[in-house]
Amino acid sequence: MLKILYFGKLGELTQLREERVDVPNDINTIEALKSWLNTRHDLDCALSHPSIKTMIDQKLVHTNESIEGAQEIGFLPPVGGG
Amino acid sequence: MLKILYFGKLGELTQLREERVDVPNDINTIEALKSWLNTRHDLDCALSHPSIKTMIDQKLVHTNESIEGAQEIGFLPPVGGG
Amino acid sequence: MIIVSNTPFDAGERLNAFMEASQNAGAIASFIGRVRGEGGDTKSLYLESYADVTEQGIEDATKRAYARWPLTDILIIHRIGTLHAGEEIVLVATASEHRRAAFEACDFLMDYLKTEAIFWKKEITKSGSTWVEPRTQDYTDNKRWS
Amino acid sequence: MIIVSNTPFDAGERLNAFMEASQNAGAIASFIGRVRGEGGDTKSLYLESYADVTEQGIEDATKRAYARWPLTDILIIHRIGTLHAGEEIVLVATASEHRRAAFEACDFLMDYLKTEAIFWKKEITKSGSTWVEPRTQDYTDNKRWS
Repeated sequence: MLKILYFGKLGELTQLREERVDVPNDINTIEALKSWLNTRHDLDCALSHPSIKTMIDQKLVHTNESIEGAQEIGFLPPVGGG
Repeated sequence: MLKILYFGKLGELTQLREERVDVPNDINTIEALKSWLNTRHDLDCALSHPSIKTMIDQKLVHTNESIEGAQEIGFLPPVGGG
Repeated sequence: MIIVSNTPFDAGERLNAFMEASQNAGAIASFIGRVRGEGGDTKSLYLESYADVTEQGIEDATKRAYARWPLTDILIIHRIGTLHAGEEIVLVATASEHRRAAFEACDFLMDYLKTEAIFWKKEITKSGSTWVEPRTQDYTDNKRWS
Repeated sequence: MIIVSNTPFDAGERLNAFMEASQNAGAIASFIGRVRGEGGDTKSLYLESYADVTEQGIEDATKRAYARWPLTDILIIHRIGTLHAGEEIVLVATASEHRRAAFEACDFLMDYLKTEAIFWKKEITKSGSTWVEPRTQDYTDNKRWS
Protein backbone atom coordinates (compact mmCIF):
# COMPACT_ATOMS: atom_id res chain seq x y z
CA MET A 1 0.00 0.00 0.00
CA LEU A 2 1.29 3.40 -1.00
CA LYS A 3 0.18 6.54 0.79
CA ILE A 4 -0.66 9.39 -1.59
CA LEU A 5 -1.08 12.98 -0.40
CA TYR A 6 -2.90 15.61 -2.45
CA PHE A 7 -2.26 19.17 -1.28
CA GLY A 8 -4.03 22.45 -1.92
CA LYS A 9 -6.17 22.53 -5.01
CA LEU A 10 -5.28 18.89 -5.81
CA GLY A 11 -7.09 17.81 -2.65
CA GLU A 12 -10.17 19.61 -3.92
CA LEU A 13 -9.94 17.97 -7.34
CA THR A 14 -9.59 14.46 -5.91
CA GLN A 15 -12.02 15.26 -3.08
CA LEU A 16 -9.66 13.64 -0.64
CA ARG A 17 -6.51 14.84 1.03
CA GLU A 18 -4.88 11.43 1.26
CA GLU A 19 -5.45 7.86 0.25
CA ARG A 20 -3.76 4.48 0.41
CA VAL A 21 -3.58 2.65 -2.90
CA ASP A 22 -2.47 -0.69 -4.26
CA VAL A 23 -0.43 0.34 -7.27
CA PRO A 24 -0.38 -2.13 -10.22
CA ASN A 25 3.00 -3.75 -10.82
CA ASP A 26 3.63 -1.98 -14.10
CA ILE A 27 3.29 1.47 -12.49
CA ASN A 28 6.81 2.02 -11.19
CA THR A 29 7.81 5.62 -11.90
CA ILE A 30 6.45 9.02 -10.87
CA GLU A 31 5.15 9.83 -14.36
CA ALA A 32 3.38 6.48 -14.67
CA LEU A 33 1.86 6.93 -11.22
CA LYS A 34 0.64 10.43 -12.14
CA SER A 35 -1.06 9.14 -15.30
CA TRP A 36 -2.65 6.30 -13.41
CA LEU A 37 -3.95 8.62 -10.67
CA ASN A 38 -5.09 11.22 -13.21
CA THR A 39 -7.33 8.58 -14.74
CA ARG A 40 -8.41 7.04 -11.46
CA HIS A 41 -9.67 10.45 -10.17
CA ASP A 42 -10.67 11.92 -13.51
CA LEU A 43 -8.18 14.73 -13.00
CA ASP A 44 -7.77 15.81 -16.63
CA CYS A 45 -3.93 15.71 -16.38
CA ALA A 46 -3.88 17.97 -13.28
CA LEU A 47 -1.07 15.92 -11.70
CA SER A 48 1.02 16.14 -14.87
CA HIS A 49 1.01 19.94 -14.94
CA PRO A 50 4.62 21.23 -14.78
CA SER A 51 3.81 23.34 -11.70
CA ILE A 52 3.09 20.22 -9.61
CA LYS A 53 6.08 19.09 -7.55
CA THR A 54 6.48 15.59 -6.17
CA MET A 55 7.95 14.37 -2.90
CA ILE A 56 8.89 10.73 -2.34
CA ASP A 57 8.98 9.98 1.36
CA GLN A 58 9.04 13.72 2.07
CA LYS A 59 11.99 14.49 -0.23
CA LEU A 60 11.56 16.57 -3.35
CA VAL A 61 12.32 14.72 -6.60
CA HIS A 62 13.19 16.56 -9.79
CA THR A 63 13.16 13.76 -12.38
CA ASN A 64 10.98 10.82 -13.29
CA GLU A 65 12.24 8.64 -10.47
CA SER A 66 11.31 5.10 -9.54
CA ILE A 67 8.70 4.74 -6.83
CA GLU A 68 9.95 1.32 -5.83
CA GLY A 69 10.12 0.99 -2.06
CA ALA A 70 8.37 4.34 -1.51
CA GLN A 71 6.01 4.65 1.46
CA GLU A 72 4.53 8.07 0.79
CA ILE A 73 4.14 10.22 -2.30
CA GLY A 74 3.10 13.86 -1.97
CA PHE A 75 1.85 16.00 -4.86
CA LEU A 76 2.44 19.71 -4.25
CA PRO A 77 0.90 22.60 -6.23
CA PRO A 78 2.79 25.93 -6.06
CA VAL A 79 3.40 26.75 -2.39
CA GLY A 80 3.24 29.98 -0.44
CA GLY A 81 2.16 31.03 3.03
CA GLY A 82 2.40 34.24 5.06
CA MET B 1 15.06 88.12 29.57
CA LEU B 2 16.11 85.49 27.06
CA LYS B 3 15.57 81.80 27.71
CA ILE B 4 18.60 79.70 26.82
CA LEU B 5 18.42 75.89 26.51
CA TYR B 6 21.51 73.68 26.67
CA PHE B 7 20.92 70.16 25.41
CA GLY B 8 22.82 66.92 25.79
CA LYS B 9 26.47 67.33 26.67
CA LEU B 10 26.12 71.14 26.67
CA GLY B 11 23.83 70.86 29.67
CA GLU B 12 26.55 68.94 31.46
CA LEU B 13 29.19 71.51 30.60
CA THR B 14 27.08 74.43 31.81
CA GLN B 15 25.69 72.37 34.69
CA LEU B 16 22.23 73.62 33.87
CA ARG B 17 19.68 72.64 31.28
CA GLU B 18 18.16 76.07 30.93
CA GLU B 19 18.58 79.60 32.17
CA ARG B 20 17.09 83.04 31.71
CA VAL B 21 19.62 85.75 30.99
CA ASP B 22 19.71 89.50 30.52
CA VAL B 23 21.76 89.83 27.39
CA PRO B 24 23.89 93.02 27.10
CA ASN B 25 22.71 95.39 24.34
CA ASP B 26 25.76 94.86 22.14
CA ILE B 27 25.15 91.10 21.97
CA ASN B 28 22.66 90.89 19.10
CA THR B 29 23.62 87.93 16.90
CA ILE B 30 23.92 84.18 17.43
CA GLU B 31 27.72 84.23 17.17
CA ALA B 32 28.04 87.08 19.65
CA LEU B 33 25.67 85.34 22.05
CA LYS B 34 27.67 82.11 21.79
CA SER B 35 30.93 83.90 22.61
CA TRP B 36 29.33 85.69 25.52
CA LEU B 37 27.88 82.44 26.92
CA ASN B 38 31.12 80.53 26.29
CA THR B 39 32.87 83.01 28.56
CA ARG B 40 30.08 83.24 31.11
CA HIS B 41 30.11 79.45 31.65
CA ASP B 42 33.79 78.89 30.99
CA LEU B 43 32.89 76.60 28.08
CA ASP B 44 36.19 76.75 26.17
CA CYS B 45 34.38 77.53 22.88
CA ALA B 46 32.06 74.51 23.18
CA LEU B 47 29.08 76.50 21.82
CA SER B 48 31.12 77.66 18.82
CA HIS B 49 31.93 74.13 17.66
CA PRO B 50 30.61 73.59 14.11
CA SER B 51 28.61 70.54 15.25
CA ILE B 52 26.40 72.68 17.52
CA LYS B 53 23.13 73.74 15.88
CA THR B 54 21.04 76.67 17.03
CA MET B 55 17.30 77.15 17.20
CA ILE B 56 15.67 80.56 17.64
CA ASP B 57 12.17 80.18 19.02
CA GLN B 58 12.28 76.48 18.09
CA LYS B 59 13.28 77.05 14.45
CA LEU B 60 16.65 75.93 13.16
CA VAL B 61 18.90 78.78 11.94
CA HIS B 62 21.75 78.18 9.55
CA THR B 63 23.51 81.55 9.52
CA ASN B 64 24.61 84.13 12.05
CA GLU B 65 21.16 85.58 12.53
CA SER B 66 20.02 88.43 14.71
CA ILE B 67 18.57 87.43 18.07
CA GLU B 68 16.48 90.58 18.29
CA GLY B 69 12.97 89.80 19.51
CA ALA B 70 13.87 86.17 20.27
CA GLN B 71 12.26 84.55 23.30
CA GLU B 72 14.13 81.25 23.37
CA ILE B 73 17.47 80.08 22.04
CA GLY B 74 18.31 76.37 21.98
CA PHE B 75 21.82 74.98 21.50
CA LEU B 76 21.78 71.45 20.05
CA PRO B 77 24.71 69.03 19.91
CA PRO B 78 24.46 66.23 17.30
CA VAL B 79 21.10 64.51 17.74
CA GLY B 80 20.07 60.89 17.60
CA GLY B 81 17.60 58.68 19.44
CA GLY B 82 16.31 55.16 18.97
CA MET C 1 11.32 28.79 17.92
CA ILE C 2 9.08 27.59 15.09
CA ILE C 3 5.40 26.97 15.63
CA VAL C 4 3.01 25.76 12.93
CA SER C 5 -0.37 25.46 14.56
CA ASN C 6 -4.09 25.70 13.97
CA THR C 7 -4.59 27.58 17.24
CA PRO C 8 -4.94 31.39 17.15
CA PHE C 9 -2.12 33.26 18.91
CA ASP C 10 -1.73 36.63 20.62
CA ALA C 11 0.95 38.48 18.65
CA GLY C 12 1.76 41.06 21.33
CA GLU C 13 2.06 38.44 24.04
CA ARG C 14 4.28 36.22 21.88
CA LEU C 15 6.50 39.15 21.00
CA ASN C 16 6.87 40.09 24.68
CA ALA C 17 7.81 36.51 25.57
CA PHE C 18 10.31 36.45 22.70
CA MET C 19 11.92 39.68 23.95
CA GLU C 20 12.02 38.35 27.49
CA ALA C 21 13.93 35.30 26.25
CA SER C 22 16.53 37.26 24.24
CA GLN C 23 17.61 39.89 26.77
CA ASN C 24 20.95 40.60 25.14
CA ALA C 25 19.55 41.81 21.84
CA GLY C 26 19.03 45.55 21.57
CA ALA C 27 17.14 45.32 18.26
CA ILE C 28 13.95 43.37 17.59
CA ALA C 29 12.25 43.50 14.20
CA SER C 30 8.94 41.82 13.59
CA PHE C 31 6.33 41.30 10.95
CA ILE C 32 2.72 40.29 11.40
CA GLY C 33 0.51 39.20 8.53
CA ARG C 34 -3.19 38.82 9.09
CA VAL C 35 -6.46 38.28 7.32
CA ARG C 36 -7.74 41.69 6.36
CA GLY C 37 -11.02 42.71 7.97
CA GLU C 38 -12.44 44.11 4.77
CA GLY C 39 -15.70 45.98 4.68
CA GLY C 40 -18.27 44.17 2.56
CA ASP C 41 -16.84 40.92 1.25
CA THR C 42 -15.74 39.24 4.46
CA LYS C 43 -12.91 36.89 3.72
CA SER C 44 -11.59 33.85 5.48
CA LEU C 45 -8.52 31.78 4.70
CA TYR C 46 -7.84 28.09 4.79
CA LEU C 47 -4.20 27.06 5.12
CA GLU C 48 -2.67 23.64 4.68
CA SER C 49 0.83 22.44 5.53
CA TYR C 50 2.75 19.19 4.97
CA ALA C 51 3.43 18.14 8.57
CA ASP C 52 7.12 17.93 9.48
CA VAL C 53 8.17 18.80 5.94
CA THR C 54 6.84 22.33 6.41
CA GLU C 55 8.56 22.79 9.76
CA GLN C 56 11.82 21.33 8.48
CA GLY C 57 11.79 23.76 5.56
CA ILE C 58 11.27 26.71 7.90
CA GLU C 59 14.00 25.39 10.18
CA ASP C 60 16.41 25.30 7.21
CA ALA C 61 15.47 28.89 6.30
CA THR C 62 16.24 30.05 9.86
CA LYS C 63 19.64 28.33 9.59
CA ARG C 64 20.35 30.33 6.45
CA ALA C 65 19.33 33.48 8.31
CA TYR C 66 21.60 32.69 11.26
CA ALA C 67 24.48 32.04 8.85
CA ARG C 68 23.97 35.33 7.08
CA TRP C 69 23.19 37.78 9.90
CA PRO C 70 24.38 38.10 13.51
CA LEU C 71 21.10 37.08 15.16
CA THR C 72 20.54 36.03 18.73
CA ASP C 73 17.07 34.58 18.22
CA ILE C 74 14.26 33.96 15.72
CA LEU C 75 10.57 33.36 16.32
CA ILE C 76 8.24 32.13 13.59
CA ILE C 77 4.59 31.36 14.24
CA HIS C 78 2.44 30.32 11.29
CA ARG C 79 -1.21 29.42 11.41
CA ILE C 80 -2.85 26.60 9.50
CA GLY C 81 -6.51 25.63 9.26
CA THR C 82 -9.37 28.10 8.93
CA LEU C 83 -8.67 31.77 9.72
CA HIS C 84 -11.26 34.53 9.92
CA ALA C 85 -11.01 38.24 9.16
CA GLY C 86 -8.71 40.01 11.61
CA GLU C 87 -6.85 36.87 12.70
CA GLU C 88 -3.07 36.71 12.56
CA ILE C 89 -1.62 34.36 9.92
CA VAL C 90 2.04 34.78 10.65
CA LEU C 91 4.44 36.38 13.11
CA VAL C 92 8.15 36.60 12.39
CA ALA C 93 10.43 38.20 14.96
CA THR C 94 14.21 38.52 14.82
CA ALA C 95 16.52 39.66 17.61
CA SER C 96 20.00 41.03 17.09
CA GLU C 97 22.47 43.52 18.44
CA HIS C 98 22.19 45.29 15.12
CA ARG C 99 19.16 47.05 13.69
CA ARG C 100 19.95 46.28 10.04
CA ALA C 101 20.53 42.59 10.75
CA ALA C 102 17.18 42.31 12.56
CA PHE C 103 15.30 44.10 9.75
CA GLU C 104 16.92 42.21 6.90
CA ALA C 105 16.57 38.78 8.47
CA CYS C 106 12.89 39.43 9.21
CA ASP C 107 12.35 40.58 5.63
CA PHE C 108 14.24 37.53 4.27
CA LEU C 109 12.22 35.08 6.38
CA MET C 110 8.93 36.64 5.26
CA ASP C 111 10.02 36.31 1.63
CA TYR C 112 10.80 32.65 2.30
CA LEU C 113 7.41 32.09 3.92
CA LYS C 114 5.58 33.81 1.06
CA THR C 115 7.24 31.93 -1.80
CA GLU C 116 9.00 28.78 -0.63
CA ALA C 117 7.50 27.55 2.62
CA ILE C 118 5.30 24.47 2.19
CA PHE C 119 1.87 26.01 2.67
CA TRP C 120 -1.24 26.18 0.52
CA LYS C 121 -3.65 29.01 1.01
CA LYS C 122 -7.28 29.26 -0.05
CA GLU C 123 -9.16 32.55 0.05
CA ILE C 124 -12.84 32.20 0.77
CA THR C 125 -15.21 35.08 0.01
CA LYS C 126 -18.97 35.24 -0.38
CA SER C 127 -18.53 34.91 -4.13
CA GLY C 128 -16.43 31.73 -3.96
CA SER C 129 -12.98 30.43 -3.13
CA THR C 130 -9.58 30.40 -4.85
CA TRP C 131 -6.20 28.86 -4.07
CA VAL C 132 -3.75 31.75 -3.84
CA GLU C 133 -0.30 31.46 -5.36
CA PRO C 134 2.56 33.90 -4.72
CA ARG C 135 2.43 37.04 -6.86
CA THR C 136 5.25 37.89 -9.27
CA GLN C 137 6.31 40.59 -6.79
CA ASP C 138 6.74 37.93 -4.08
CA TYR C 139 9.09 35.89 -6.26
CA THR C 140 11.01 39.07 -7.21
CA ASP C 141 11.34 40.02 -3.53
CA ASN C 142 12.61 36.56 -2.69
CA LYS C 143 15.32 36.73 -5.37
CA ARG C 144 16.92 39.69 -3.55
CA TRP C 145 18.59 37.25 -1.16
CA SER C 146 20.14 34.80 -3.61
CA MET D 1 0.16 58.17 16.91
CA ILE D 2 3.35 59.69 18.31
CA ILE D 3 4.22 59.39 21.97
CA VAL D 4 7.37 60.84 23.55
CA SER D 5 7.21 59.98 27.22
CA ASN D 6 9.30 59.18 30.27
CA THR D 7 6.92 56.36 31.27
CA PRO D 8 7.88 52.77 30.43
CA PHE D 9 5.58 51.06 27.95
CA ASP D 10 4.54 47.49 27.19
CA ALA D 11 5.58 46.87 23.58
CA GLY D 12 3.37 43.82 23.00
CA GLU D 13 0.31 45.54 24.43
CA ARG D 14 0.91 48.67 22.36
CA LEU D 15 1.37 46.62 19.21
CA ASN D 16 -1.88 44.74 19.85
CA ALA D 17 -3.75 48.02 20.37
CA PHE D 18 -2.20 49.39 17.18
CA MET D 19 -3.34 46.33 15.22
CA GLU D 20 -6.81 46.57 16.72
CA ALA D 21 -7.05 50.16 15.49
CA SER D 22 -5.96 49.41 11.92
CA GLN D 23 -8.13 46.43 11.02
CA ASN D 24 -7.87 46.89 7.28
CA ALA D 25 -4.11 46.47 7.07
CA GLY D 26 -2.92 42.95 6.32
CA ALA D 27 0.74 43.76 6.96
CA ILE D 28 2.24 45.15 10.16
CA ALA D 29 5.98 45.69 10.50
CA SER D 30 7.53 46.79 13.75
CA PHE D 31 10.84 47.54 15.35
CA ILE D 32 11.70 47.66 19.02
CA GLY D 33 14.94 49.08 20.34
CA ARG D 34 15.86 48.53 23.94
CA VAL D 35 18.66 48.92 26.44
CA ARG D 36 20.72 45.77 26.23
CA GLY D 37 20.79 43.71 29.40
CA GLU D 38 24.51 43.05 29.17
CA GLY D 39 26.28 40.66 31.48
CA GLY D 40 28.84 42.49 33.58
CA ASP D 41 28.79 46.18 32.82
CA THR D 42 25.14 47.02 33.41
CA LYS D 43 24.22 50.01 31.36
CA SER D 44 21.51 52.58 31.68
CA LEU D 45 20.55 55.36 29.28
CA TYR D 46 19.48 58.91 29.80
CA LEU D 47 17.50 60.49 26.97
CA GLU D 48 16.61 64.13 26.47
CA SER D 49 14.20 65.68 23.98
CA TYR D 50 13.28 69.26 23.05
CA ALA D 51 9.61 69.30 23.97
CA ASP D 52 7.26 69.99 21.05
CA VAL D 53 10.17 70.43 18.65
CA THR D 54 10.99 66.72 18.94
CA GLU D 55 7.39 65.63 18.39
CA GLN D 56 6.93 68.03 15.49
CA GLY D 57 10.03 66.62 13.80
CA ILE D 58 8.74 63.05 14.19
CA GLU D 59 5.33 64.15 12.91
CA ASP D 60 7.00 65.59 9.78
CA ALA D 61 8.89 62.31 9.25
CA THR D 62 5.63 60.34 9.43
CA LYS D 63 4.15 62.70 6.81
CA ARG D 64 7.06 61.90 4.51
CA ALA D 65 6.44 58.19 5.12
CA TYR D 66 2.72 58.51 4.32
CA ALA D 67 3.59 60.39 1.12
CA ARG D 68 6.02 57.72 0.02
CA TRP D 69 4.30 54.46 0.95
CA PRO D 70 0.66 53.32 1.00
CA LEU D 71 0.31 53.14 4.80
CA THR D 72 -2.88 52.97 6.81
CA ASP D 73 -1.29 53.80 10.17
CA ILE D 74 1.95 54.57 12.01
CA LEU D 75 2.77 54.23 15.70
CA ILE D 76 5.92 55.72 17.23
CA ILE D 77 6.64 55.54 20.94
CA HIS D 78 9.96 56.95 22.16
CA ARG D 79 11.15 57.03 25.74
CA ILE D 80 12.96 59.91 27.38
CA GLY D 81 14.46 60.16 30.86
CA THR D 82 16.39 57.38 32.56
CA LEU D 83 16.12 53.87 31.14
CA HIS D 84 17.53 50.72 32.70
CA ALA D 85 18.83 47.51 31.13
CA GLY D 86 16.06 45.60 29.38
CA GLU D 87 13.71 48.59 29.02
CA GLU D 88 12.31 49.52 25.64
CA ILE D 89 13.60 52.77 24.15
CA VAL D 90 11.57 52.89 20.99
CA LEU D 91 8.72 51.14 19.21
CA VAL D 92 7.90 51.88 15.58
CA ALA D 93 5.01 50.07 13.93
CA THR D 94 3.66 50.55 10.43
CA ALA D 95 0.47 49.13 8.97
CA SER D 96 -0.20 48.68 5.28
CA GLU D 97 -1.91 46.45 2.79
CA HIS D 98 1.53 45.69 1.39
CA ARG D 99 4.36 43.88 3.09
CA ARG D 100 7.16 45.82 1.38
CA ALA D 101 5.57 49.18 2.21
CA ALA D 102 5.24 48.26 5.89
CA PHE D 103 8.85 47.04 6.09
CA GLU D 104 10.38 49.96 4.23
CA ALA D 105 8.44 52.64 6.09
CA CYS D 106 9.40 51.09 9.43
CA ASP D 107 13.04 50.97 8.38
CA PHE D 108 12.89 54.58 7.12
CA LEU D 109 11.35 55.85 10.36
CA MET D 110 13.97 54.08 12.46
CA ASP D 111 16.71 55.68 10.36
CA TYR D 112 15.07 59.05 10.97
CA LEU D 113 14.90 58.44 14.71
CA LYS D 114 18.52 57.31 14.87
CA THR D 115 20.04 60.23 12.98
CA GLU D 116 17.68 63.19 12.72
CA ALA D 117 15.13 63.09 15.53
CA ILE D 118 15.79 65.65 18.26
CA PHE D 119 17.04 63.41 21.03
CA TRP D 120 20.26 63.27 23.02
CA LYS D 121 21.34 60.00 24.52
CA LYS D 122 23.79 59.36 27.33
CA GLU D 123 25.12 55.88 28.07
CA ILE D 124 25.90 55.27 31.70
CA THR D 125 28.10 52.33 32.71
CA LYS D 126 30.00 51.55 35.89
CA SER D 127 33.08 53.05 34.32
CA GLY D 128 31.49 56.39 33.44
CA SER D 129 29.09 58.05 31.03
CA THR D 130 29.24 59.26 27.42
CA TRP D 131 26.87 61.11 25.12
CA VAL D 132 26.26 58.84 22.15
CA GLU D 133 26.17 60.26 18.64
CA PRO D 134 24.93 58.35 15.58
CA ARG D 135 27.52 56.02 14.03
CA THR D 136 28.70 56.48 10.45
CA GLN D 137 26.58 53.44 9.55
CA ASP D 138 23.46 55.21 10.89
CA TYR D 139 24.06 58.22 8.63
CA THR D 140 24.75 55.91 5.66
CA ASP D 141 21.52 53.99 6.35
CA ASN D 142 19.56 57.23 6.51
CA LYS D 143 20.91 58.41 3.12
CA ARG D 144 19.23 55.42 1.44
CA TRP D 145 15.95 57.30 1.48
CA SER D 146 17.03 60.62 -0.03
